[in-house]
Amino acid sequence: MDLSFTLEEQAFREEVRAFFRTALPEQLRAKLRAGHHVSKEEQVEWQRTLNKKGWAVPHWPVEWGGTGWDPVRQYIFREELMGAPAPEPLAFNASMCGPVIIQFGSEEQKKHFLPRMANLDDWWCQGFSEPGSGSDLASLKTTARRDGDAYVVNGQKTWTTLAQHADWIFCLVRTDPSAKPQRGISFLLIDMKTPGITVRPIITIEGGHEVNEVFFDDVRVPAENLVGEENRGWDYAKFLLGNERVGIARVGASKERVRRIKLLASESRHGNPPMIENARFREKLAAIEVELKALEMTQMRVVANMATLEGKPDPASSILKIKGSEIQQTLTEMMVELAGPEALAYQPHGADGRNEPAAAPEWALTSAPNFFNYRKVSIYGGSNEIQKNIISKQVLGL
Amino acid sequence: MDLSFTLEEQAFREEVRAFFRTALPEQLRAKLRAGHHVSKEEQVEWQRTLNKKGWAVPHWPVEWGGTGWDPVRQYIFREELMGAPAPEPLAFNASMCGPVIIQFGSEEQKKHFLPRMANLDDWWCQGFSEPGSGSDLASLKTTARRDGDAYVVNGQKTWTTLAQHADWIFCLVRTDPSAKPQRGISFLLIDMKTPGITVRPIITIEGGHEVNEVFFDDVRVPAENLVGEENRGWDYAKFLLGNERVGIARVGASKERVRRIKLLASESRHGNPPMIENARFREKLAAIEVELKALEMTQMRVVANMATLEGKPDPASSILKIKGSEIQQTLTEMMVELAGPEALAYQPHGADGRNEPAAAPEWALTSAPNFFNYRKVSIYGGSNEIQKNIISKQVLGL
Amino acid sequence: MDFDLSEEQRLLKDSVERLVADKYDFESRKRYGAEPKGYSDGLWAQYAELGILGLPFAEEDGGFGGGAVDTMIVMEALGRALVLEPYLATVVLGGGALRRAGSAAQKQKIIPQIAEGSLKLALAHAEPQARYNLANVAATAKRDGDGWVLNGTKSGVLHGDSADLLVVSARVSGDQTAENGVALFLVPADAKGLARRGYATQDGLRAADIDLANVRVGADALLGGEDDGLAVVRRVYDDAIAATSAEAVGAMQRALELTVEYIKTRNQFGQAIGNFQALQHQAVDMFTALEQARSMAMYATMMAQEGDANERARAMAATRVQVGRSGRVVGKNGVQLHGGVGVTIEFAIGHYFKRLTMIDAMFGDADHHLGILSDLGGLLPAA
Amino acid sequence: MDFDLSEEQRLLKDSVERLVADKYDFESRKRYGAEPKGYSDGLWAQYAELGILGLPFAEEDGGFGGGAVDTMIVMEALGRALVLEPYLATVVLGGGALRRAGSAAQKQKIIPQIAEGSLKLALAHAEPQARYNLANVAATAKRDGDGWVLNGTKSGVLHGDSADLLVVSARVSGDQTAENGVALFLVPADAKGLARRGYATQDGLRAADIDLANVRVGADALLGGEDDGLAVVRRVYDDAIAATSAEAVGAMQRALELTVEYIKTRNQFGQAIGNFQALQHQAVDMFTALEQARSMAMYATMMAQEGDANERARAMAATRVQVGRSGRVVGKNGVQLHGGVGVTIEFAIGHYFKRLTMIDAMFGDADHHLGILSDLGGLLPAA
Repeated sequence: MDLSFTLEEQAFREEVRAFFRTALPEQLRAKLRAGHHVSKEEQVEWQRTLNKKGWAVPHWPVEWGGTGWDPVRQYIFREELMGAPAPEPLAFNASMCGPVIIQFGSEEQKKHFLPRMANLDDWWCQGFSEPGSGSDLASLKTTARRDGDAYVVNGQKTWTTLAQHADWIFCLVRTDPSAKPQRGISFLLIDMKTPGITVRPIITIEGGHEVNEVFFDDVRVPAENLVGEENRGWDYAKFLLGNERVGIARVGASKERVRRIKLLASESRHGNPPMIENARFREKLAAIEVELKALEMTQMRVVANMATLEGKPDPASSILKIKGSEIQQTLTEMMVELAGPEALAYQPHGADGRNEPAAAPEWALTSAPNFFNYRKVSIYGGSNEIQKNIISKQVLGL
Repeated sequence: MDLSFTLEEQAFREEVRAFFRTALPEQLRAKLRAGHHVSKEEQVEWQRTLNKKGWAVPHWPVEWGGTGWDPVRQYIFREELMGAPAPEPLAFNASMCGPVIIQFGSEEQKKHFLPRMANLDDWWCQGFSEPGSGSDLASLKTTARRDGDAYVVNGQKTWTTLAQHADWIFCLVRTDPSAKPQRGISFLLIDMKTPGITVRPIITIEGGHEVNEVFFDDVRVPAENLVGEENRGWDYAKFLLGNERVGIARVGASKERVRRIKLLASESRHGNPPMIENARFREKLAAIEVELKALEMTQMRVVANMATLEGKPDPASSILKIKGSEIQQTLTEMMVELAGPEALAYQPHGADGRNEPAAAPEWALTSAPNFFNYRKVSIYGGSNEIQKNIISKQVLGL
Repeated sequence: MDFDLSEEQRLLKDSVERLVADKYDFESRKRYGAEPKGYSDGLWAQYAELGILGLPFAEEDGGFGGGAVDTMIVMEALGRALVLEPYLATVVLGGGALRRAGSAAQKQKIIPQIAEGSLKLALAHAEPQARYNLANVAATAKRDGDGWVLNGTKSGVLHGDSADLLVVSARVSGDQTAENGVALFLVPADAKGLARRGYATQDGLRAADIDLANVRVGADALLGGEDDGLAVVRRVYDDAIAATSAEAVGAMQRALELTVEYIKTRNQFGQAIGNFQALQHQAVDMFTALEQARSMAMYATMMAQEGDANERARAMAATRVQVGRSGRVVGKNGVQLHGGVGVTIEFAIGHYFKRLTMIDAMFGDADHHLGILSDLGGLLPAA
Repeated sequence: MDFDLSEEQRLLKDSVERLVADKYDFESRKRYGAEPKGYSDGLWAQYAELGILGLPFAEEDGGFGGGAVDTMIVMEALGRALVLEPYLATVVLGGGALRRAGSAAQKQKIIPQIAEGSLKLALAHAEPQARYNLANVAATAKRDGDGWVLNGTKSGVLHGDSADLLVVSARVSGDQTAENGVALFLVPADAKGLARRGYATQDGLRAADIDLANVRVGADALLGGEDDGLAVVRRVYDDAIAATSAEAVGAMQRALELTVEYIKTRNQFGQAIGNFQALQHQAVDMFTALEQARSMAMYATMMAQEGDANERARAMAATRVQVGRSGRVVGKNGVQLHGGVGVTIEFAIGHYFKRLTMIDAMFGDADHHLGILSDLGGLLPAA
């Protein structure tokens, strides 16, 4: 057992850091640090920069554009990426649909979709959740009826993140309504331009447009867009969700937030003593740092354990979701505390007729919206209650 | 609505306070402040002092020794009693068995038992819990079989507080094994000197002897010691448990602890800065004070509401149990923090051969035992989880 | 001690609750928010009709002679509906300064207009650099003949954009954070040299940043003495703490109801999610937080009448700690128990969460007040 | 980075775990505790046989050349069984001071005796007035010819009552809290003028208060330099933090197992209470706390080897915060989930709770270390 990074690993970290220093546009970095979302164009441009470097999809097989890095290097890369902070590769492409196609897709699907995914030529979104199925995913109702060489899809998906940008959607659809809930589900790839698809925005509490409803009204999907076998979609979905777990701790992103809070709290604003001189604030931050360091070590243990588990998700990784989301949420809350009364003004798109500009700085104005928005992280991807149920059952045997 | 105390109420408080100032032996006060238990003799002597004053059982009907005070005066009296701090009247006599006999007992039972209870001539203990029945009280198994003019009792009770001192025990026993669990239970008064009763101590984690197991082996109890009707014991028990709720917040006792912690934390020990100068400690204490003040107001609201509810327990009073126990536990924990390394030594009965005296002061030596012992307060009297179930069902309708 | 409402108070409670129940469902609130001022002038007129705009003012000044308990009753009812109108700004803050510091002439001129709904006030005290330090006042007032000239910047002035008359604090003498030397002035919103930038706040209400550039006012604009404006502001902020605590309690109560309703009807895994014990206990934590906050809102209402400034300060700080923390528990658990829909703008729960968060941020958050309380030695004496 | 154990480490782990599994069930532990010294000398001999008493010492000094990871493995296994023997006192604390500061002659004389189990050590550093300030040393050492005369009082000396040889810190120069001027001395427990008052600790282990009244020791008793004893103590305490963190993890792991076993079998309301979701989630919170503590115990083990004192101090403070807090969660929830029996001395869970509490109190509790960490600027730089 040796828990320090080897010299080679340290050198690798330096290499990654150096690349980000030169390749990442400064205004993009600044935007992320201020707590803003990046635009579609910025996301695409950055992904292509990564792809040119060969780092677009590090964890994919080398054959399909992966780097061949071991888990520790992949971990370091992710850490540095989030810490920069740089936009993270679109999860729907890189971590969700891509791996499923690699594992279960046809040769044609791989050849067609994977390079386009890696280069973000196609923007993918995820069609899993439905209005009636929150944590109970298997109760989904969207149907795909076989009709000649096509499936005809009807139904509704929801919480579809960034569907407004998407070229393709990967969907779970019910192909056998008579089978047990988990058995009659298939995994289908659908072109968003197909007639019969309607996207309707869902506005989140802070006023942002991140998620959508997607309606399917007799949408004809070529049968060749079925992934793997009909009615086996639930297995593929479980594989996909298992892959999601490690990244969900978002340790690198939280580290970046801690450093950012420290910087902001160290500055004297308007001649007042810096917040960091307040013992309460300082200790609250230190307490989160401890949790975060522990989580980082826990995450490394899960990563190291991945080889042993051969692709099966480590049930202990539910901790990553629970603790990771708690830490992220607490950090957004500390930003609100730091902003104090300057968190008050709502400035959605800068000034317009009814919203003249407020005097508060940018980071303070985004603090409350981020706090509100981040309530989602303990809800999505299997709520923290569901994660506790998983640990209770699978780890503790209760 | 007027939330301040009237001049009359304030004068009453002064009267109570003045009485405690003169009537309460100083060494008894000191013992309680240091976190020690009082002896049986001390408890009895103090109860007789109160009884002489006419304040032994304020909430009982005047006919049986009560004072006729309104709920606010009763509340003030309790507050001052706990705040003194003085020993509280033995709950088994004053708040539990007494009210049941007053409400449901025969005239003979009232005349015989009540005056002796008020004067602590008889020390009572409670025979409700059994090894198999924790939170699920109705599953009790101790039987009472009618045999001529007596019941023959067999079974085992547990968690019997201070049974080692007790002259009498009030028991729930199963008189109809064929009825539904709640239906076949009776309420029986049993002389602890009756042949067939064995008391076995249970030592709690800190080494104290507060609770016991009580075994009944063919114990013959005169039929006249049945309270009320046969098989109606569950109703009487519910009445009894409802009465218990208000006192359980123990606001006065916690206020006394807060003041005590402040005093100890304000002293410089060994030339070190007083703990109260540590912002973290000070704010932690302030946070508990806030919770405690809120609880005090909540308790007063429950008290004020009692008249309206006509004897039925206010389901919101479960809050008193939950918050009251949390606050008490946190205060014992703060005492451990205050004691620091001086909490380490275990000095159960002063020094003996294997335990020579440690240098730490008395309050520090009792801090950890009290912290350990007080884990019980979120378990007994219906665990906090059970209290949450009650609120969930009875208040929220879930 | 007596927790019962008087007959009048019960009537007041019933009538305000009925008004918001009739007129302030979630969809109506959206419509009111879309009106030009960001709230409904129609509702404002109905508040006047109901008598709540003149409530806390003395009858001889044109008010209705209500007390702190009456304000508590109104604010709690308004909190239930997340009311958008500037009741706090006009009646509690601006009106409070007038009530506590105004001359008979000033009061008798202005209060009837407030009561009839024709005049709205705002309290322009906070400044960008002050954070939560009420004594930090950089705006200046200089004598100019009989009158005064005001200069400076005020920020986060609640409903400052639509107020007709502003109560502006400015420093007449002393250092920027001196306790003495601050005066209050009545400044018409359309005064020359006064510029306002109005904006929505995170909770859908409104506020404004205000610049004062050589704003001239007459001698009769001075509200109270030249030296003790800060004492008035402190007192008014204490009133506002009591009032917003009651508002928060109303909001928490409704947030709990919405959440319980939701989990009773939302089905997952073949049953209502309200059957799951872990969720039940989260709802119970909301209830406990609510009731503890309710207790402290009552305490603050009682203590707002306390004359000893130090005692009042402890009580208000303690109240803010409890109400702030309770608000977070209720807001967060409420959203969490709603799941995905809880973070959408279409469900009411998120709006309650936002308002509760902003009430916490408005006059110093819970932790800030915990620091104040602990520096004041807490609530109980050492013994 | 590599989380795998080496072949030797795996063997070590297996053998220590097997020993405590075979010999240290709850009933045996009670018997050992009733032995005259409060622990089992028979077990101590078996530890020697297993090679763990000489584990961290260099081979040339008579030890087995183990590293921090080996100590972690042993302590975690001992923690599982709440072992009573003075492993921490002898090997980590007393032995650590010897290992880090002793001369070759001192080490080669003493370490073989430790390794074979014939000599027990204790570190007598803490004093009644010091609280958690390691630099607060009032005991004095004055030169006396070739040797020294020691005076002062030491308190809470872990297993000080049965140790054969004490490592005593005393001030040679400087103020009572000066960083320099403290020296360490090897003092036989039977030295003239040395009086011990032994007592049980709250967790069933042992400690002693020790008075030194003109205790004379020779020149060869000095351990390390005359000036840098405190630096050695700090280093040894850091080792002890890593070691007790591993011990705490072992204890938490076992406490969780006991609790899960209990709620699977305890029936209430017609079913195992482990079926109730609220209790399940409390057990999950224990698991999460345990795993986070395990991570930090590993981190501390790694950082105990860090040369930069400041970096090491941050890491150790952070570890104490997490382990202390996790210990409370595991201990409290474990007792709570056991219900009534959890607060009786007959069930193991209460003993785990007590040991975890005392580990927290021993070298500065979680909040104390949170203060240290925050004063050191936390773990991450501002950016």
